[in-house]
Amino acid sequence: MWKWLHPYAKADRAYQLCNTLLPYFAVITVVFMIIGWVWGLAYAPADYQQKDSYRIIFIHVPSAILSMGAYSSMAIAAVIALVWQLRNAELAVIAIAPVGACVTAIALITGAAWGKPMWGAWWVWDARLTSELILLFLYLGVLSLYHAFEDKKAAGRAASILAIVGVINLPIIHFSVEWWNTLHQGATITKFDTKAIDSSMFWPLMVNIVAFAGFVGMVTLMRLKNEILQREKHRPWVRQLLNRG
Amino acid sequence: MLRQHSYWQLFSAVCKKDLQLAFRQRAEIVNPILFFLIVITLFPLAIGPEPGLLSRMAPGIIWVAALLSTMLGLDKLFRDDYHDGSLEQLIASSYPLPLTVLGKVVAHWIITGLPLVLMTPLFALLLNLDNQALIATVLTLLLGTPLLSFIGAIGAGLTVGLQKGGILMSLLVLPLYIPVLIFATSAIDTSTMSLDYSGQLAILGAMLVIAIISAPIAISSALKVSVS
Amino acid sequence: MQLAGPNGAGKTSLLRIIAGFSAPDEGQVMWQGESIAKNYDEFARQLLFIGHKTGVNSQLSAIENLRFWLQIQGYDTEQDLYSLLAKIGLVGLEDVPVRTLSAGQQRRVALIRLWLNDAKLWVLDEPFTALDKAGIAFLQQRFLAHLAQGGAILLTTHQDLTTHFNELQTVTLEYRH
Amino acid sequence: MQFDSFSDFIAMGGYGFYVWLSFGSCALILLGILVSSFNDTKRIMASVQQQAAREARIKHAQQENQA
Repeated sequence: MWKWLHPYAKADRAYQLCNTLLPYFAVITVVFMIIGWVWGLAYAPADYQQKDSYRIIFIHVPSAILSMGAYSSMAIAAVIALVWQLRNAELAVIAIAPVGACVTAIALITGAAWGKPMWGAWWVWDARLTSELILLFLYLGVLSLYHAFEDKKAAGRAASILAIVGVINLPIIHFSVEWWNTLHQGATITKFDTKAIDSSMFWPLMVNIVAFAGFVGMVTLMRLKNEILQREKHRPWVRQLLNRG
Repeated sequence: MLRQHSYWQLFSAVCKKDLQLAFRQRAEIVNPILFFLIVITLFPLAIGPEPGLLSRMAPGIIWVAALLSTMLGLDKLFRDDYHDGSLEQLIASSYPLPLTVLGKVVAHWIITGLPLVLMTPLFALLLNLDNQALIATVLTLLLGTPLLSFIGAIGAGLTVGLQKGGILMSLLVLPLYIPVLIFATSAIDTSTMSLDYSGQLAILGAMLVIAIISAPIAISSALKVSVS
Repeated sequence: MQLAGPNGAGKTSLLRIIAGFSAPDEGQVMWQGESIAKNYDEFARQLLFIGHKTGVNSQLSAIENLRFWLQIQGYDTEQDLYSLLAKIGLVGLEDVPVRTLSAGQQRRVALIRLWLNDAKLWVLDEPFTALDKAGIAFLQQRFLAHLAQGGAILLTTHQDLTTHFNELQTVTLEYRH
Repeated sequence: MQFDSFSDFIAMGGYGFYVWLSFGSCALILLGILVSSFNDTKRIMASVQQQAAREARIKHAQQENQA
C-alpha cells in the first residue's frame, strides 16, 4: 500500500517531518543533558564503596542502553525497508548506524575508564564490555559495507540485510558471551548493579538516559535529513528548499 | 519442451557443479587444509611446545584455525558465478533461489569443512589431545563447520559484487562467528574434564537448524542486491 | 523490438530492470498485466535472459555448461546436445573447457540456449557481439522462427535489423547529463 | 552540592582523572558527530547549489547558441 504513495511527496514529507521533530529533540537533549551532567557530577551523593568513580555510570549506563537501543531501531528500520521496500527506512538505517557506533564507543571508553580504578586494568574481559565490543564490530560492519558499495541504492539494501542478520545474532552473541563469562569467572566486582540503586542516584541516571536518547534521536534526524537531501538532490523540491532557505 | 520441476534435481545439479569445479582444480580443496595445518604448526612455535599447555590451548587453536581456513574458500563461493553471469541465470531460473543457495553452501562445506573434520585426528596428535577431547573436537567441528559455511555465505553474498570484498567479508562475518567459537571450544574444554558436554552440542545443533532454515533466505536476498 | 542508443544511454540497465535484476527507481515492469515483482518465478519461467556476462563457466565444457543450465531451468537434460552443437559450428569442441574457445565460440555456447527453451520473452543484450557473418545470419533465422511462434524478442544491438525483420520496433534511448 | 570547593570537584575524591576522562571523551565524541552532521548538511546544500548553477550555465549557453 505504501508503495503506491507518490515517491517524491514521500521523501518531501519525511523531510518535513524530520524538520518538525528536530527542535523538540534538540530541546530535550540540551535540557536533560545539562541537568543530568550537573546532577550526576556535582549533586548526586558518592557511592559508599566506589566513591566518586561511580559517577562514570551516569554516562556509561545510558550509552550502553542506547547502543543496544539504536541497533534495535536500526534493525526495525531495516525490516521495514526490505519488507515494504520503503526507501526512507533504508536511509534511516544509514542515519542511525554512525550514531549508534559513537554511542557504543562511548560505552567502551567509559567502561574502560571505570574499570581501571575498580579492577586495576583498563580492559577486563567482562561480559558487558565484550558484548559492547562485538556490537561495535557489527556497527562498523554495517557502515563499511554501506560505504563499500558505489551504487547507494544497493548499498542501503545490503546494509539493511546485514543489520537484520546482526540483530538475529545479537541475542545469541549476548547470551553466549554472558555464559562464557560465568564459565571463566575471574574475581571481579559484579558490574553496575542498577537494580539495587538508591533513588538519589536513580533519578539522575534516568535523566541522563533520556538525554542520551534525545541526542541519538536528534542526530539521527539530522543525518536522515542529510541522506534524504543527498538522494533527492536532483528533485525540484530540494531546489525550492534551497531558494527558500 | 516439457519442464519438470524437481527440487532435488536443482539442488544436486548446483552442488555437483561446484564439487566438479573444485575437484578439477584440486588446490581449492588442498589449500585450506594446508593453511589450517600451518596455522596449527605456528602455535606451538609461538607459545612453546610444553604438552600440558598445548592440550589446554588446543580447542582454541583448532577452532580459530578452522574459522580462518573457512574464510579462505568463502571468498570464491559466489565470485566466479558472479563474474561469468551464472548468478543471473540462477536468479532467472524458475526455481526458488534459496534452494540453489543451499546447494552451493552444502558444496562449500563438503569442500572446506568436511576435510577438516576428517583430518582432526592428525591435528589432535600435533596438539597432544587425548581421546575424549578428540571425539569432542570431531563432534563440534561436524556441527560447527556447516554453521560457519552458512553464516559466512551471507557475508560472501553481500560482498561478491565489490572490488575488494575479501577483507570486508571477514570483517562482517567474524563477529557473527563468536557464538560458534564460544560453544564449540567450551564443549571441548568440558570434555577434557570428563564432564557431560551434550548441552553445548545441543546449542550448536539448534543454531545449525536455525541457520539451515534462515540463512539461505538471507543469502539469496544478499545475492539479489549484489547482482542488481 | 530493438533498443538503440549511444553508449551510456542505459540500454543494459533497462534490460536488467526488465529482466527483474534491478529495481526501477520509479514505476514497475508489467508482464501479462501483472507486476513482475509480484510473481517473479512465474515471469522467470517465460523469460530467457542472456546478458553481457553470458553465464557460461569457463572451466566447464560446452556440454557441461548446457546440461547445468537445462537442469537449473527444469528442462529435460537427455536431449541430443551434440547435434545441436554441431549445427551451430562447435563440432569437436563439445567437451573441452570453454575457456580454450575463442570469444565468438564462447558466445555460441551461450546462444545455444535459444534452441533449448520454450520461453516467450527473450531479453538479449548485444547477442551479435563477436559473432561472424554466418553466425549472425544463423541467429537471425532463429529469431524469425521464434517470432513466427508468437514469441517476443527484446534486444540491444548496433546492427541494422530492418532488412530482415518487418515487424521491428526500435526504441532509442538518449544520453542525458 | 557534594563538594566543598572547586578543587574538590575537580579531584573527584582522587578519581578525577578517570571521571573527567570519561566525561571529556564522551563530550568530544558527541560533539564530533554533531559537528560532522552539520558539515554534511552544508556540503550537500553547496553541491545542490553548484548543480543548479551548472544547469543555469548550460541553459544560458544554449540560449546564446540559438540567438
